[in-house]
Amino acid sequence: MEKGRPMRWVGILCLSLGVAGFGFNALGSKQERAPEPGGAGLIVIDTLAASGKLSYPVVRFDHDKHSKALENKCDSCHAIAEGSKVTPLFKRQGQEEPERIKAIYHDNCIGCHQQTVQTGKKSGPGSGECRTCHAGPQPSVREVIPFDKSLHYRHASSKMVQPAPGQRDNCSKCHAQDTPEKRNLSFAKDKAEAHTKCLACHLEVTKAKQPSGPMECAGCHDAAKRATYKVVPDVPRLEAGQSAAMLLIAPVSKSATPQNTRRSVVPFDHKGHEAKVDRCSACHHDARAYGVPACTQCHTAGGTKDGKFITIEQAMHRPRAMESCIGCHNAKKATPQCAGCHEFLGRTTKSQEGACAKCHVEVQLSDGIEQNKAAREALARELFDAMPKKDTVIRINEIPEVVEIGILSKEYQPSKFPHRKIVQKIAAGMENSTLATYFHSSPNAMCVGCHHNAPASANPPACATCHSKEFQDVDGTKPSLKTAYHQQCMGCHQQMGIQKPADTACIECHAKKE
Amino acid sequence: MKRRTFIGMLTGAGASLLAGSATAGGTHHFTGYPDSYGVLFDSTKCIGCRKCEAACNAVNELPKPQLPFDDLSVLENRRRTHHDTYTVVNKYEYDGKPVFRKIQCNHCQEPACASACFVGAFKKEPTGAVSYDASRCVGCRYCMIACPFEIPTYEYHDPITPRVRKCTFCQPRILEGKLPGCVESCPKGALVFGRRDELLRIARERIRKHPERYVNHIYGEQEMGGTNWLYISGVPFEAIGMREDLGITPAPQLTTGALSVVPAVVGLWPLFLTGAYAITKRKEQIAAEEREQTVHRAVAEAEAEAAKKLAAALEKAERDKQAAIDREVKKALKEAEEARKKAEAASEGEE
Amino acid sequence: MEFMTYHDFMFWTKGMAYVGMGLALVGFIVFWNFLTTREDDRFADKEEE
Amino acid sequence: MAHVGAPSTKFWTPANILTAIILVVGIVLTVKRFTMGIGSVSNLSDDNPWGIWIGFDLLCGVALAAGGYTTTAAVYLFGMKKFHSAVRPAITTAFLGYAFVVFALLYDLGRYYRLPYPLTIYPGPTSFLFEVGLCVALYLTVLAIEFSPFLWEVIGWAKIRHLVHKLTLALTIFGVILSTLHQSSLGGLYLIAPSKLHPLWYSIYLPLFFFISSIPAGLSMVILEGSLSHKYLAHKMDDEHHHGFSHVVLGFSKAASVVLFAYFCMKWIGVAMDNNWSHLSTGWGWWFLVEVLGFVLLPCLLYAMAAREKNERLAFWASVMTVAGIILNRLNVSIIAFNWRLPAEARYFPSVEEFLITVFIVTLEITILRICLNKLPILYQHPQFRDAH
Repeated sequence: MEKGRPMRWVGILCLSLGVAGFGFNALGSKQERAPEPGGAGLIVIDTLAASGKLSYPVVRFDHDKHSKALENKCDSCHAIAEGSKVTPLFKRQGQEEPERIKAIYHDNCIGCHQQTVQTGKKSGPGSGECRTCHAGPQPSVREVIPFDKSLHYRHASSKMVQPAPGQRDNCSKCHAQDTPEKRNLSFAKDKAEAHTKCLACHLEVTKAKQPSGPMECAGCHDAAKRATYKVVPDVPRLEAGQSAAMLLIAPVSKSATPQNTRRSVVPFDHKGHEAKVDRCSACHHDARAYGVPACTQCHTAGGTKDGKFITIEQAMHRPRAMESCIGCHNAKKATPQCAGCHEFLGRTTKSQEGACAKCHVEVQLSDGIEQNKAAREALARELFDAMPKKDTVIRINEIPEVVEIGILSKEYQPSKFPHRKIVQKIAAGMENSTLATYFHSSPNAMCVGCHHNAPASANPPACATCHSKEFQDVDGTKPSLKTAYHQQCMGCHQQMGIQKPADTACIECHAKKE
Repeated sequence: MKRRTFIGMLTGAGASLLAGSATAGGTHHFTGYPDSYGVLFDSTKCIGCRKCEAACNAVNELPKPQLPFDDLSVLENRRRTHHDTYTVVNKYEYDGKPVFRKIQCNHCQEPACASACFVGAFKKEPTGAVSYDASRCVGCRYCMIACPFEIPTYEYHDPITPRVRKCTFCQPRILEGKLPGCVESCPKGALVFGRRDELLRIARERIRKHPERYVNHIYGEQEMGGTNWLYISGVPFEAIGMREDLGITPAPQLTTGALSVVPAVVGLWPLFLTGAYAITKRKEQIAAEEREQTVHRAVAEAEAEAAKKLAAALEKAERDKQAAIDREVKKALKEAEEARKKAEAASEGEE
Repeated sequence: MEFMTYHDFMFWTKGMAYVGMGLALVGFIVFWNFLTTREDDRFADKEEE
Repeated sequence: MAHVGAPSTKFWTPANILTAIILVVGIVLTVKRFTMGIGSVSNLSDDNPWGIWIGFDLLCGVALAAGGYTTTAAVYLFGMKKFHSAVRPAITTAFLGYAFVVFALLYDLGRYYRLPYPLTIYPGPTSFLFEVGLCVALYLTVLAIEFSPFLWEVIGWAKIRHLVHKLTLALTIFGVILSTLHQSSLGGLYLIAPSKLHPLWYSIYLPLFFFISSIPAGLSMVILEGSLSHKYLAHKMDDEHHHGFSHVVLGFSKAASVVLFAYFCMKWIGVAMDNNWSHLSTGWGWWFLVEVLGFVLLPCLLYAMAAREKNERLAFWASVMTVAGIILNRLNVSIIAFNWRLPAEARYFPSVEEFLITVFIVTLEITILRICLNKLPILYQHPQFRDAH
């Protein structure tokens, strides 16, 4: 006995050594693949996670599959309160003990499955098939619904959404505490309330045998599904008592003296901007908490806690905040028509001289104007009309038609650069943009897009004036001529989404030398 | 010599020793050659045209590859440096878009290959290049084990004079005032040559200006104690095959601790071993002495016993002897008496 | 000595350490001899084995 | 060509025929290696510069030749004279082991003819390989001197033999110092590649692991070789060998058991020091457990049982497992867990020719060992010098 045992051990271990050796040879660096995202109705039930460690993975639950099988009978699972308010909780009204919740889920889910099976239909897993439901988390395509202007208009103009008794408009139907005197953009305080509100209304309209909004998850939360819905092209302006033109008055600067009482103001085309954004909260952010306040309510000259200590100056000029003027304009400049030039010029730069004067005007304000809405609107209109207007007419004949570039003549034939065609193409992109026509004040402004670091003129200096052929400058910030050309051409093509020619297709620009 | 002068000299010597050590190890840290050159690679600018590969091949007079350099189909495969290719550009997909990354020797500030080389064939040059001297190389390939970037390659096909091959940073060209071949040929400015600190400044500036375009990290600023080639990228470096888990410890420091034990072993082992030997010997000696003592005692006891016996025997013998003598004497006396009597009788004494 | 890199520094100091190790070993033998020559031949009892 | 074999039996035994075949194949491959380059016979690549020639021939070769210093230290420094009969075989195998490590290295070095460079004109003291080279060279010299008396005895040069004998203590101390250094330095080689070696095997204690594990490796090899020669070369042995061998086996079992236990503990302290626990649940973790439990703890316990129950046969199997464990450990560090991140297709597996060259070198070593054991006074004392120890 004593003799055999060590031998056996040696045998077993040698065998495992061999097997594992081969196994490990194949063991490279493996990466776990994330599971495919499920539909918008896929939700994860992890209610008990809040009360300690889970003994099983979380449950994957396809809500849409269930509501379809139950023919949108919400009350199969959810209690329905007064009216048509659906309780978001499953088979219960409020807080319960963890053990109780567990029992509710197990009894009701499995019970229903079993009953369904008894009626001869196919159904979900029964008891003992734990991991069919407890299958762990899975990502979903679900996303927050962007409630855009078209959607808002379709709701607001629907005859099923009537003003409450004693109200002039139907806003308060959805926006709580909204009155014509005091507007409130707030819709719901959380996800549960939002669902209850939407679904209650949809349910009632359905009951009234009228075409209603979706009842299933995918209907609101699946981008593909939403894309099939009707879009109202020209949504009429939403009248909520706002001025068409506004006068934004900068806070009094510290340098203000009794002699200098002129104030910096911005005549702001509120109506024009309304047309460019999807919803009021695009600028009037945090509407849930604050309604539609004036910017200065939170963002004061010194900053307040409500405004997260962002001053009014920052609130207007933050380069990367979508709620600020500059931030939003920068985002527009990132669109393909603009990005060709602006990506290169730098979206965040303080731009050219006189840029401030594009928006800001210094005026002597009359007394009491700050309290007089109508007077402010009148002054704003006046100032706005007096602002310098566009002049972007390009004089085609002055533009060189083709420019020959021959710096790579050792390897290739000179490249023929279709200069005029390119200028025309860029100009076409700006034609319908109010932003571009307003801010590109001179016809030569767009030349700067390529002929940078030089005064805007019809005869800019040649590229080789600054970019030397041989070498970069000492600190490497100024590229060589070859690099400069390639960066400019390829960079612009890339930003404007021009696929052809490919970056690496040398001979499409530089013909082969025979 | 006066006592005070002597003490003064001692203090001076001590101070100079202290000063000496302060500039060497301990708290001092090494920042590499000032003004050394480097190259900044910007993956957002690289278009994967392989012009750098072609230039490298030409400048270093390497054998022509099977497929020409304008054949971009090779980008579909993951490639590495080879004994006849010091640099390669690889293509990676990120968010469905291609991203390119150039691979070559990073010219570490504290090169692992130089630290590993047991004949000092690798050297960090003041230009920033890590140079290789084939005339010293024994061909152990420990440099290839050590390099965290997996750069050095070997001429396995050569039976007599195989060499380690890697990017030279075009050191001869730099000394002539020219750009490295790859940098010169880059059409897109994805490679910028310059002093390392200047490149760091440029890289930071680019990231600051375009935070949405770049990952906020300069690869090579800290990695493995810093490299002279630096990288900035619009996608995580891990996604373009660059390991982000290398740490910032310079390679030579990985072995410092263990190497410092070596002299300690040489210094102290003789002590322990001769000590062990001495103890062993001493034990043996004590054992031997004890043995000896035991023997002595045994012998002594035996001797004592013997002596006692002897004494007894002697005594007995003596007694016997005495008795005998007495007897004899008596006898003799008696005889003498008789004789005397006889003699008297015969009137003569003959004694 | 001025060292620009940690590697150069180590190259120098470890080189010196190796020279030091050689000297230490030789020195130890000499010292050991000095210490023990007054004793009896230290291999004497070995020979007896 | 293979001039070996027991004198009384026939020369062309199956074992000798196999030896002859391996040696012929080996010589052919040797010619190929030195005329057509390393690449012509091996799977070494730019990603995997070190293969089994380093992982097995060098790392395992040196570890398994540790019997020399452990035995001499035990007998001469720690006064365990009972083990005296083990000294001569241990020195012989150690000397041959190291000589063949150097011989095998010539295959792996690109420019083998420059082997003396690091020790002469271009020292590179920052490298652990320098440290290995220096110590192996010096220790080989020490072993050669320790081995030489066996030759002097055969030739009959009493004076020079006596001189070497006088140096025994100094040589033993030298041997232990040099072995401590290069056994640990072989582990130190991998300290510079934390990014390539799997965390479970990479540790700041690598040099220590290699050193500690070399002790049971050496002891086990003495037991293993002793048992084998006991079986096959008994007619060569004198009485001291016959009778002393049980002492050696059981004494060494006890020593190896204790050291293996310490090594086992250190391995876990290594895991704890780098907080590598999480790796244990991966495939690599299982492999690590196979090594540490199956090839360190198990032989440790087997040795302990053998020592307690005075079971020589069990000690023999424990020594087999220990030797296998050391080989496994060295291969793990140098090949299996090295470059573990590389994709499967870039991983290294030795080529047939590479493997055959290793087999050739081992066979050559064993052949020469057999000649030595047969012709030199190793398993017995030379009659003329019988009492000169």
